[in-house]
Amino acid sequence: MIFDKKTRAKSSIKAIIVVCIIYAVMKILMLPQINVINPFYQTIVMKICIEITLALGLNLITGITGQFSLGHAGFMSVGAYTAAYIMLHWTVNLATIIISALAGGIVAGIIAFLIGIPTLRLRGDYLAIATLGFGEIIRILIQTTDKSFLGGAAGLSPIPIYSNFELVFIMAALCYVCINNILKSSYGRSMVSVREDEIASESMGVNITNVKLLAFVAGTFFAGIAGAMYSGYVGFIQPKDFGFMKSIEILMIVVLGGLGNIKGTVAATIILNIIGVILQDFAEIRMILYALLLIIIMIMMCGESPWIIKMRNMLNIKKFNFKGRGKAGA
Amino acid sequence: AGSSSYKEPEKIVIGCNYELSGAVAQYGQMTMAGIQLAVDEINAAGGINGKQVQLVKVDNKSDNNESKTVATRLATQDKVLAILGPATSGATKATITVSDQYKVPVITCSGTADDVTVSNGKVNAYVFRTCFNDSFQGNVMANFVYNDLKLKKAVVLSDNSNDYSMGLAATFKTVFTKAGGTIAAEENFTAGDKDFSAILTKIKAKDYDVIYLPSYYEEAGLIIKQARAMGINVPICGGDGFDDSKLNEIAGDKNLNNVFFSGHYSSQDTTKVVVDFNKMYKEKTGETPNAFNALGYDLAKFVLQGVKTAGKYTSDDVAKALMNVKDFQGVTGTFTLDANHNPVKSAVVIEFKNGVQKFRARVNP
Amino acid sequence: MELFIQQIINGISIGSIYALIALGYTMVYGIIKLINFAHGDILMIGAYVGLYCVLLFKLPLIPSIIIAMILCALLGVVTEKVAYRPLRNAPRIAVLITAIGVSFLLEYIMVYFFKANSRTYPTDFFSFGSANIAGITIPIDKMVVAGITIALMILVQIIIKKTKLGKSIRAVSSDRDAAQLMGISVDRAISFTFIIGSALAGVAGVMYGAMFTINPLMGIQPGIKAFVAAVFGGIGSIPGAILGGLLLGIIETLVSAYFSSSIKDAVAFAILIIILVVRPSGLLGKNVKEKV
Amino acid sequence: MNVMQADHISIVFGGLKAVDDVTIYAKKGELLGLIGPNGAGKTTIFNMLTGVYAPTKGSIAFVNNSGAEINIKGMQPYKVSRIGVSRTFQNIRLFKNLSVLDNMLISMHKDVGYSVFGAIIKSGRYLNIEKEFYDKAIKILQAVKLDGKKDEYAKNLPYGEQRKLEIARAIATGAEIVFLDEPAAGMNPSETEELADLIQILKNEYNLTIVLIEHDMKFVMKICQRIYVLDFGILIAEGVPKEIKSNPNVIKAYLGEEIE
Amino acid sequence: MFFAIKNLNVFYGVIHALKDITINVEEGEIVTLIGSNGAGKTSTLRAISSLVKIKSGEIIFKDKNITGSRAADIVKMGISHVPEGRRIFPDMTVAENLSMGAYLRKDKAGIKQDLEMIFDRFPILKQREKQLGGTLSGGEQQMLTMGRALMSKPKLMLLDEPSMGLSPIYVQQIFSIIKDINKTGTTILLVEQNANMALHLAQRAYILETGNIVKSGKAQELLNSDDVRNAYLGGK
Ligand SMILES: Nc1ncnc2c1ncn2[C@@H]1O[C@H](COP(=O)(O)OP(=O)(O)OP(=O)(O)O)[C@@H](O)[C@H]1O
Ligand SMILES: Nc1ncnc2c1ncn2[C@@H]1O[C@H](COP(=O)(O)OP(=O)(O)OP(=O)(O)O)[C@@H](O)[C@H]1O
Ligand SMILES: [Mg+2]
Ligand SMILES: [Mg+2]
Repeated sequence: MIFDKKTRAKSSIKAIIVVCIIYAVMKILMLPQINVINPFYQTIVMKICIEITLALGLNLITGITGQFSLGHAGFMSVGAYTAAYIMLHWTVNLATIIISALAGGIVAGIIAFLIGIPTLRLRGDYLAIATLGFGEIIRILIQTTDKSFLGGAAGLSPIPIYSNFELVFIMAALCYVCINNILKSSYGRSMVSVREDEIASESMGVNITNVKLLAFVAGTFFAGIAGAMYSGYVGFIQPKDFGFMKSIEILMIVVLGGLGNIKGTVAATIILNIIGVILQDFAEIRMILYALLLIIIMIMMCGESPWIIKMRNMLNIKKFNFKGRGKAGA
Repeated sequence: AGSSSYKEPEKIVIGCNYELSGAVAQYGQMTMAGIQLAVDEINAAGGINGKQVQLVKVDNKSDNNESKTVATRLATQDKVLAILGPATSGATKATITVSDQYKVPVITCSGTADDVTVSNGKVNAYVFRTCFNDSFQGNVMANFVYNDLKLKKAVVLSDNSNDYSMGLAATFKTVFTKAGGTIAAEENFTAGDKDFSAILTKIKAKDYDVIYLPSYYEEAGLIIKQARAMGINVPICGGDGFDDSKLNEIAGDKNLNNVFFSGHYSSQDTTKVVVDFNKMYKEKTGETPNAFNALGYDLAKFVLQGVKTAGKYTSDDVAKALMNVKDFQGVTGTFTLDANHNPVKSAVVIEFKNGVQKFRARVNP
Repeated sequence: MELFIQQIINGISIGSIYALIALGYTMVYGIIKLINFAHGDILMIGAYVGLYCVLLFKLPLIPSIIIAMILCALLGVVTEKVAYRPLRNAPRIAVLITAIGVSFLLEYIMVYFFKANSRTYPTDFFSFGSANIAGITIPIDKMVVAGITIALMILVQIIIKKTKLGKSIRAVSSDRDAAQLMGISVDRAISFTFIIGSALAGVAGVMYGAMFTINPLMGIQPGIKAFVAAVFGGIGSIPGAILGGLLLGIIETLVSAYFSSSIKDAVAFAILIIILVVRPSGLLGKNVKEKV
Repeated sequence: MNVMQADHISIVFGGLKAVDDVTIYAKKGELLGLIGPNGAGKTTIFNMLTGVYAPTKGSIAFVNNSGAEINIKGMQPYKVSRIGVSRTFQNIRLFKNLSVLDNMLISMHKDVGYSVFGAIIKSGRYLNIEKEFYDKAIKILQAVKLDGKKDEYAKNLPYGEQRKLEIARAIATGAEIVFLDEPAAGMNPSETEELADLIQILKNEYNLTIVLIEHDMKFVMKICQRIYVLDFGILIAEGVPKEIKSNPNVIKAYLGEEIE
Repeated sequence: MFFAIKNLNVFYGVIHALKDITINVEEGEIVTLIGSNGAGKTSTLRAISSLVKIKSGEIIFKDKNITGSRAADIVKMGISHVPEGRRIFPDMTVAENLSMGAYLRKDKAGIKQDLEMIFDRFPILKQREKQLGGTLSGGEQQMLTMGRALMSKPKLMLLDEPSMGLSPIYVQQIFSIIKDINKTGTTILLVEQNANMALHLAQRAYILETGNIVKSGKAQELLNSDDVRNAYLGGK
């Protein structure tokens, strides 16, 4: 645990250096002369950064605080549309880019706040259905708006391409740091306690409504930012991009990375995207292979039959620790 | 991609960015089948300028983001001369920036939204299509209903989750009211709906004499069947989305009376291309071809004709060459691309009589 | 007024289909608490089995349904054994991901072999026309579905509440270890749950397919509707799932009829959320506060 | 001065009067016992006193250390906890998958003095308060001899230590009155004796008022200053251990035989 | 041999919870297993019932090696287990919980008779017949667990702290029930924290310490040993 300013300074500097190194390495690999990360891989890298931001937000809600949400894509769409709307009406420069990203996050957060107050007292699958419902309501409302406002089913285009690698990378890194630091604070601990046992948390003086709301708003704020990044990256958004299956896709990352495990979220996003790229060449059987992989990964990582344990030992993989946070200050 | 040191390739590599899985996999797969047929035929006949054509097929999962990455990949990694697809307007729009950045032509044969080729009044330099756009089809049907069928009160039933459907409906409404007709009611449904009795019950009570139903055959078939079962017998009109033998299966032949749609060609058409295509398709696959199959077939042939005449095998040159393909004779009509990268071709209006398609009128743009 | 009654009948018609699907869904979901993403896909397989019974063997309705039930039950048991059993002690949400995997697998194996195209049953396979009572059209085939749903619900209730098998299933759902200590085989109880749930999906598949159209991805939507209906009615409550399905159908229809069908799903969800806020464990769910 | 005063409280569960017109109080610094047969309503009283259940009738008030009397009617448990009331549970409710230390720190969250933003940037305030929390947690853990296991998962502790951790966690909230529900259950007689000493030490060190439920009479008689006896939701006796031991009603309803 | 455990080893991940344990129980006996918190008593019983995996060792029941049998089959052979922590079925009523105990029995008349017997012994359960198990008080749940196990008419009964959370009267009651069912032919392996009473009741005892058996012998002898008194019986 960090208690004094010197250790804090050290750890902050360490974090900054790590981020810079990752950035520099990526940048070098992207150089046309080296071309290890060619333009195609660059689009994938950007997609990964955006998905990391999204998934970390959901991990805060579902993994860390234990609130099962199936509406994450809906909040992403709020951010995407807010930012796209701003960028379609303003000139593009660094200031407007930052404003639109923040606006995306804030609008998503505000909507989450309003939705959260009545619904976060629901538990488990009841909450899942309520959030699923809100995600769909948001999508349908955007779909029914007048074409001249938010584009209706046809979507908004052409949105200036304002997201670049720097921007999405910084956003993902910031998101990581924020969630990591929240997790290490009393707020993070109270979120985990709500996941573990609501009754006990309440008896220990934790205001569970506030804690859930905080996690929900913070998580959706990041979803909103990711949405803003997304619209500036694809340049075209449509309500159907943010359907129920998109929420499931994000949930999949969070679960595969380990509920509450933020490093795992990053790793899972990268791995799933690599799998996606590799499978692109298997046009017709792509989804069959993907499905099989998904099942096999899950069974291998959390199965408990003797032969699975044997395989796990043989391949030297650790069993999944679903509740990623255990030790103090971890 | 741009090339300073040009080297003639051994093969002609064409990329296919299609919806092979996901929500609209049906359309992607059907188009792909048409494309494959055309390429097989060309390769069997010795290829283009003696070179074999190689297709790089990549699945975009019916996802716009994936469509963009796939296009980037085809352009930069596989270095294709042209990208065929995607099938839907949305997925195509997601690739516009890619086509510009890498100067590779993207040609769709079913992305019908007006702003696929022209956005904000500016033509997208590397995006082309070989199908009608929404405003053309909406226009054709509005005029046909008003002038030929002489019906004045229309109900518009469209799929509000689908931009194709909404696009056609929008033009229809504008043109039809401008001509003097009235829109008695407007109702929406959502792709995937199966039971339409609520909206049909609702419109049944209204005063109208025709239904405009721009939709794909699946929903259209169910709606026609359910409407006829409820005793709604007014004419039902739609767009090229009706053109599939599945419409007959779903709606039932006896319900397919007084049903009209605007399409690319008529299967009764006796021109040689159409007859040959129908015959060959049946031989190869055992199925009757539909609009998507035919559009895909034409797309491949059209683009390869461009490649043939491009002179140099670079994507940029192919893009330029596409504009120079004149009077391409395809199954879905004879056309040349106009300045907006849209084909100038005539539409036909087909009428169903006891489930059989009958040629009714030809409309020139 | 007449119109209103007609719309209510329409709502009940579509609602009874949702209810039939939700019935099978809630068997597995209510008892093992597995959000069975693949349920809709088992329904899809049922629809295809039915289709081929008709196309290849020219079988009539009832035998086709029975064959679909048997094959679906088999499929259900196999997926449970292979995909879910190794994860017995994993968190629920992890099993959910596996279920999504199974769902994709079934969908795309079917896409691979049967293409993504839509198919239809012969029109005379399951159609009874409609009756007209005092100006109200009553679609008989949908009333048949409603009847079958009610009959199956009673059957399932009897199995769960009265038989030894049902007892063992309930005990396993409540506390697995304790159930074992009563001499109950957990594997067997769970297998039976899947058999019943999947067989019900088979019935629903044939009827759904025969009334509408089928394709390999057709299961997604009914799957979600069933999930919603089951939660709406109260997790674990079989009559609740039926009630949830019916209400969902009626709400959707009334919204289409009196507002706009473009927002029917949105309004249906909004109503559902409001009801959940008032009754946090669904319509018929038991709201037992955990004793501390 | 009474720090806790419950007047004429009753609660009904579907027709069953689980607690019927009970009046109890606790003086500052007292160690009270609440005993009675199984199902008498003891845990239910605890649940009402800590805000988990709202009594159907009657009122409950606590006096906090600034001397203000606070009526907890309709208050949520977390608010009740914030006026200095804490508890343990009959069926242990630790945060099983968290470390011993985290279990302690969570119960201090209500006094968190920095903002979320402060946590993100690790402000000076954040550092100070985290240190304060940590030191306080370790101090209490030392008292219950669990400081050596601070990084262990709570679920991996043996039963007896889980009970102790739960008590430590209750104290960490900064409570002035602590309710313990069967703290000695699942302990053997020697362990129970140790626990008795521990509770007394903690009580003195942290200036606590303690109310406990227990079926181990030796334990209760040894440490409780005053005892309430409950039967079928009704208070049947009140007094010092000696009186209770020989009260014929208590013997009949609860003890079965006179002890020692 | 009626019942025996030979060289049993159990691990939880890396924790070696039971180390080479050997215990035997003769037909008709009451044998008790005592030890402080975390010694491994519960783990022993769970291993017998096949609720935890055994690393090595053998379990013999009525001359048959039952190691590795499934939990359900072990119950069928006549071993019934009253688990620690009142594992009743929370969303079933008291009556349903009791009937679950008789899941494997077919003799309707016998079941009815036993039910009467249980209601006789625990009148509270009779009063609460229709109440959901999860809402019972701690002690009521404990009685229900005991009652449920009795409904299966076992040959060998494994009891894990059956007196936990019970009021003094019911502690007496539980011990007298144990004595009674033992008289009618049920063999008992009893885990108890209430070591005093357990040792008074049992014929023989084993003492478990951090996964090892550190002492065993006649209950009476252990009761009189100073070590045991200091470590487990208190009352210095
Ligand atoms: N939520 C509830 N619903 C119905 N009955 C309840 C509920 N909670 C408690 N009861 C009943 O109220 C009575 C009192 O329960 P309580 O848990 O307070 O008993 P207790 O005195 O703590 O007993 P024990 O010593 O056995 O723990 C019991 O008979 C119990 O069955
Ligand atoms: N599921 C588990 N995972 C990891 N460790 C466990 C698990 N269950 C028990 N243990 C550990 O195994 C050891 C033996 O535990 P067991 O529950 O058998 O003890 P016990 O003698 O019954 O104790 P008590 O008197 O507290 O009930 C303890 O150290 C405990 O922490
Ligand atoms: Mg109690
Ligand atoms: Mg134990």
